Amino acid sequence: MTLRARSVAIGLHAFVSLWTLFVLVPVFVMVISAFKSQAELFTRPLALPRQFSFAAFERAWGIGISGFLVNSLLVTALSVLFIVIASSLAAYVLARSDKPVMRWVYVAIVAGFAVPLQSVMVPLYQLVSSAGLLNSRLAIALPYAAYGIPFTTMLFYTFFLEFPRELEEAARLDGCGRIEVFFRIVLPLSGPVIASAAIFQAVFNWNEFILALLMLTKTDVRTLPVGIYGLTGQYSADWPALMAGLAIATVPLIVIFLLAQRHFVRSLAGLGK
Amino acid sequence: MSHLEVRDVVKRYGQLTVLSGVSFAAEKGEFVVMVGPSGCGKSTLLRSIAGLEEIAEGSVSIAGRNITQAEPSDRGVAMVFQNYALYPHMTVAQNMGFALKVARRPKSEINAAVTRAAEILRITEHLAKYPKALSGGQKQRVAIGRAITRAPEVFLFDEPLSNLDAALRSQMRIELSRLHRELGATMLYVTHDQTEAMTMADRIIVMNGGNIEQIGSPLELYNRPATRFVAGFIGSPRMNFISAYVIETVGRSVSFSFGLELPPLKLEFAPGETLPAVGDAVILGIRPEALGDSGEVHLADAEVTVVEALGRETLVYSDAHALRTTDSESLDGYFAQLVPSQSDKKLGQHVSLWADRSAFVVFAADGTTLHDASPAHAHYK
Amino acid sequence: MAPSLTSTLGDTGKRPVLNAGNISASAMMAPALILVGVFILIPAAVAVIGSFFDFGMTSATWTFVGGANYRRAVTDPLFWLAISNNIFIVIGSVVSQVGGGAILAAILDRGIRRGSVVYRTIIFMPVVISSIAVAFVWMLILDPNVGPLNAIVKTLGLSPPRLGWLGDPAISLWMLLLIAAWQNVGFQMMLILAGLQAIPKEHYEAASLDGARGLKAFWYITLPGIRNVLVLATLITVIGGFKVFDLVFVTTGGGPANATQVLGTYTYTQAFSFGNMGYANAMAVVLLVTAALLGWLQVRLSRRA
Amino acid sequence: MQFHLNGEVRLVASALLGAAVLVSPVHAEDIVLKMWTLDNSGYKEFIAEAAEAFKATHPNVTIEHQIFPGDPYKTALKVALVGSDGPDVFFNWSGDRAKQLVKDKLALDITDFGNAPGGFAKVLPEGWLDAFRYDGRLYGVAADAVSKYVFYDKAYFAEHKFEIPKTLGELGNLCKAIRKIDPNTVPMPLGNKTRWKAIHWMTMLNERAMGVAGTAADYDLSRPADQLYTDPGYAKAFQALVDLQDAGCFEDAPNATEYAIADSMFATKASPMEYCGTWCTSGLDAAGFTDYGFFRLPLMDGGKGSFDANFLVPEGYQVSAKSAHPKEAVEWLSFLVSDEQGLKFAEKVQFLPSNAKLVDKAQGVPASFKDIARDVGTLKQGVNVLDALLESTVADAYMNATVEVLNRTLTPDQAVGKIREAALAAQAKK
Repeated sequence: MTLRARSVAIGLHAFVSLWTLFVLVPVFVMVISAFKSQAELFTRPLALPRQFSFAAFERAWGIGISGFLVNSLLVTALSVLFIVIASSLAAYVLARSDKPVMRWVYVAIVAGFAVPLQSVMVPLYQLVSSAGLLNSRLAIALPYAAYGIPFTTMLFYTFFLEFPRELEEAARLDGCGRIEVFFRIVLPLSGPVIASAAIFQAVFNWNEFILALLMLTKTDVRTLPVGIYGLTGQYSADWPALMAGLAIATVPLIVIFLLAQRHFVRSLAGLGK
Repeated sequence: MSHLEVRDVVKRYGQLTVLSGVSFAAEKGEFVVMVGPSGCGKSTLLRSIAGLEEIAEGSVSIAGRNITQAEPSDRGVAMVFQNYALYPHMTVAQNMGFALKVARRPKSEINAAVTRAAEILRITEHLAKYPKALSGGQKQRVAIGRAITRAPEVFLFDEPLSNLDAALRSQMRIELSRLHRELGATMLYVTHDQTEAMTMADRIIVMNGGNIEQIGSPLELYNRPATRFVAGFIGSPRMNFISAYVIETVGRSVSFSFGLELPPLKLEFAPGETLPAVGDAVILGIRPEALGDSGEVHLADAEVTVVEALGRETLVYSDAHALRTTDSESLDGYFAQLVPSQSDKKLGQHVSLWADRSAFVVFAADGTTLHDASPAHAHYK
Repeated sequence: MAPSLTSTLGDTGKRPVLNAGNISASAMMAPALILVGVFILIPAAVAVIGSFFDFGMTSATWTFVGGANYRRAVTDPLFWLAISNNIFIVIGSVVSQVGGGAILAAILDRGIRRGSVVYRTIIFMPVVISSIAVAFVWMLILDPNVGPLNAIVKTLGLSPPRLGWLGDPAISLWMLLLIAAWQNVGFQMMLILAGLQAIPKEHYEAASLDGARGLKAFWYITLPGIRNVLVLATLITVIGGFKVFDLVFVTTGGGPANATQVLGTYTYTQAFSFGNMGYANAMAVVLLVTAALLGWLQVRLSRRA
Repeated sequence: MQFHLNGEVRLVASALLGAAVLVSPVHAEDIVLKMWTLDNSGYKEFIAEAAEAFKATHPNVTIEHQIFPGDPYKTALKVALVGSDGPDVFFNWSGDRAKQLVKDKLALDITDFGNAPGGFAKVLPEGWLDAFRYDGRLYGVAADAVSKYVFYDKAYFAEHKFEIPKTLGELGNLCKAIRKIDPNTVPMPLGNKTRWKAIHWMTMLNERAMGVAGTAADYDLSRPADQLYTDPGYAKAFQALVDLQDAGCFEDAPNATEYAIADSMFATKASPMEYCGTWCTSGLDAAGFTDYGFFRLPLMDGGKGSFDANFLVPEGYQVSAKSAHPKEAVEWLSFLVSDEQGLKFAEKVQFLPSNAKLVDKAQGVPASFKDIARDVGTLKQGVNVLDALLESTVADAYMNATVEVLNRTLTPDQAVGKIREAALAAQAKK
């Protein structure tokens, strides 16, 4: 390697390393803050805690984090299930139909992607409320699913366009009806895209805040973000407990991300097509 | 009534007509090959027969049953796809037995059918494998095996060998022919490769632009092409085409001119053949293998420009300067000449192109032959 | 994403599998259509209708006011401030996130051999952290009294902004950009990285045989190769910039004194703090139309590609 | 053109969603009262124990208590009251928010229930009842009030021989003296990032400049438009804030500082003073800091304020107009403000209860709490906080103007101009 190439390489390494460090610092601050007392957190923000105290975790846990965790898992799993089923079915029909009306159906579904949640929050709330679905973990999974469907439908749509049609035709010749083709041939072979969609939507729904704040008002049905937000009271905030709660909510996602990294990457690759 | 009958099938995609009233029939046990350039509608026709495409007009019947509206699986057809279309999530055995499983046939019956098909295709040892563990040739066998287990009235092949390499392809050709003999089944086979068509077919259907140009046995098509298109498409290397016009007709003998400075060519027409009128523009065709150093007619003097030694044969292209071939696909208007031996012709060497009169075929300006030919719609006219 | 409508639906070579008997086709469409219709399209329609009325959050009657809410927006300086803040964030995010993401992706794709996976994993990590968590952590970091950033700046011998990182109207928007970049650069990086890695090696080999290396190869091979991805990344960022809410809501609440108000938060304030639901709906419609136009643009651009 | 939204939405919703999620069956005689409150420390236990005690007289009533964090509560409450699954009784601040709910007929008129035997109206003093009285009718039950004092570090004051300031000028001088000792010591951190800390200051500075009577007609927008917010006292109040800032009282970037950080600066003795609410005592307690004193915000030189007036924000409960059990709901609220529960409330939540008869008996509360309760008892005039009292857009303008004054992007006069503008607009809409 020439000197110039070497110095360029070092420069590139430095740039990436700096950004990586920049990314890590807040996460580091979050984690170490969770082990400090309020006073230590404010007086020695960047230092390691003098002693690792789990008191903040206990306080965070004390407001019912375990329950929030379960609720978040439930709501996320349910909504992701809805999203995958509804989006894959719809995207399949859209990708395989040549009816002009389907073009409009596609536009209608994808248009949902452009609707910002906060612009429809009130009508949405009134709708859910009128239907008597407030404070139901099932109920919140429905709007979550609705907001995940446009994106996921697009994802599936591109996947299905590239899905080898001969397989479906072979199955039709083998005696499968439309639904059978879908469930016996297409879906079993859509593993990667299902994984991608599921992971993406799981991240969104796990972190969703506003709808959960409005619709899950009972303590025992609240999800993690709302529950943690509850650590800031009317006139006071317990920052170490807040950070501990954030850590508890964040670490599972990071672990899932580390485990399922290649699915993320693959779905991003799919997006770019 | 024929085993497979296709009548006046019309297929459109929006404004575009891909099949404009196609009719043909195949007898039971016949191996029919549909051939034509890409986009000619041969695959669409095959898929229409399979029920994978809806047709706008016309009808399809198999074994005397009108199946125009039937579901693909109810038509008594099985199809082998170009890229095999094996289900990646099923083993070879499951792939082959899937149709029977969907039809809820008993396990024993499925097993028996799969075992038998596997034996015929000699893939028994692969039955437990998944498709991704197989070679291209093996995959194609499995795809065929999947068709066999269904015991269809008609086998449909959609360019099944085009993904295989040359050696494997010729091997599979022979194998398919053997299979056809053993099963005695009606087979409809689509390809763009005329060698496959010539070697395997009982009859060939040549398609072009959504129409059937000619139907006939391989040698009929070679010897008596109905149109200039068929003449050009069947036979390799391609036939040489030369533009000419009629300058004189005396009885059944017609003189053609290629231009002022070139000697005219006089051909005899058989009784019953259409005679062109004086002044008509025509296309004369002469196959490369019919051109030689000697013959009844001296066509032109030329200069050798390309020599391709093929081993036993030699393909020579030569430039006749004043006389050029008209086919846009041929090399710079050079004449192709297939010499049935190893040739010592050198580049730049001067040669004379000779041929027998009977080797010429004459096409009217619209491309139809003026000679007797097997008609395109022989069964219905 | 980015499926192009015409290239598929209008494709003459298409082979429909589903053509006869649409009963099961409609049944398959139903769940998605119903969910999207009920929870997105109908509320959106109600918001559009509501934008022509005057009503409070808690009031049961609506008074028709025609286009008054829209006229009010035109003359409301805060509305324009919010829009210009959105545009600032959009432009800043495209530069920092797409630009930064592209640079990081390019480095990780070609420049760095060792540790590439580790880097990209860490850089992507913030994407999975909720905006709420991100906002809280950054609030702590940016605090002018006890925050680490002030400490670092002081250690470097510089003086931090007098009004604080989030308290100075001139700086707070930049801080929001920084936080947004912290969270989203990883996403754009991965997206572009995927695009880069989809470019066949042969193209570079062919180009290098043709004498195109380095910058030329980048210009003639890389850029065209990731054009679609860049369009997508940009549009995701642009739409995200217009829809931004959580981050601003928690970090600055639109402050100091409305300096960081964006359409999302200002709509929220008008709706839930002031109870001007009609006016809030009118602004929501502006946001909605903007987002829809951008979405349409994306479909158009990716179709051409 | 007018029509009802709710009916339409409900129709659409029920038509589209069909079968709703099943609600857990409730026994016919059993009554469940849903109660929403903020998440103040100790609140949960207080309500839980009170609900248990309430069973003695109302065995069929179950209280379902839900707690919320501060800001989101305001939104959640509003949408919930419009919706189907709202609370029967809920926490609210006295002021514009409560008034709005009365205006929109979402809060129930509970005068008659309240005057029934054992009703809260028989128990609470008239002054407390005023907190939720509109047009002579009662729409809520005041449960407690919060006040504000300047808390100070006794040891620090003793060490440097500082006196408690009598005027705002003296307070400024005190700040200067503290800065002289150590320029890095923030004398009294403000923490105005969420904007309510400084509005608390302005609430009291306005009083110190103009007195309660002088501002009332501006606050409720009843003054003629040409005189609205024209009292020079408003600018004077802002100037007082600026003077204190110039004296170095506050941290450098008050608008970027979280209130919690300001609180903890005092709690960790990094700062010797803080203008803090009565709610701060439990936090100081938790931080292990007990050696502090407190004093009312000093008077303004030449101001019309009274030392007998201090910050006092009544908070309480309202009953939803949609509640199916208004009678039980009011009985429950009356129970909550009974003598014994007032004591329990003081002990658990450490806020000043509306019923303070037994507060002196409170156990397990810091000594300062009783001192503060005693001091509050001597007040002659409560000053309600601006962000709860003012019409919401005016309150918002006031908070933003205060932020800008602290940032020095507005002069006091310009700030008052902005507020007057918002007030005129709000008045015109009325």
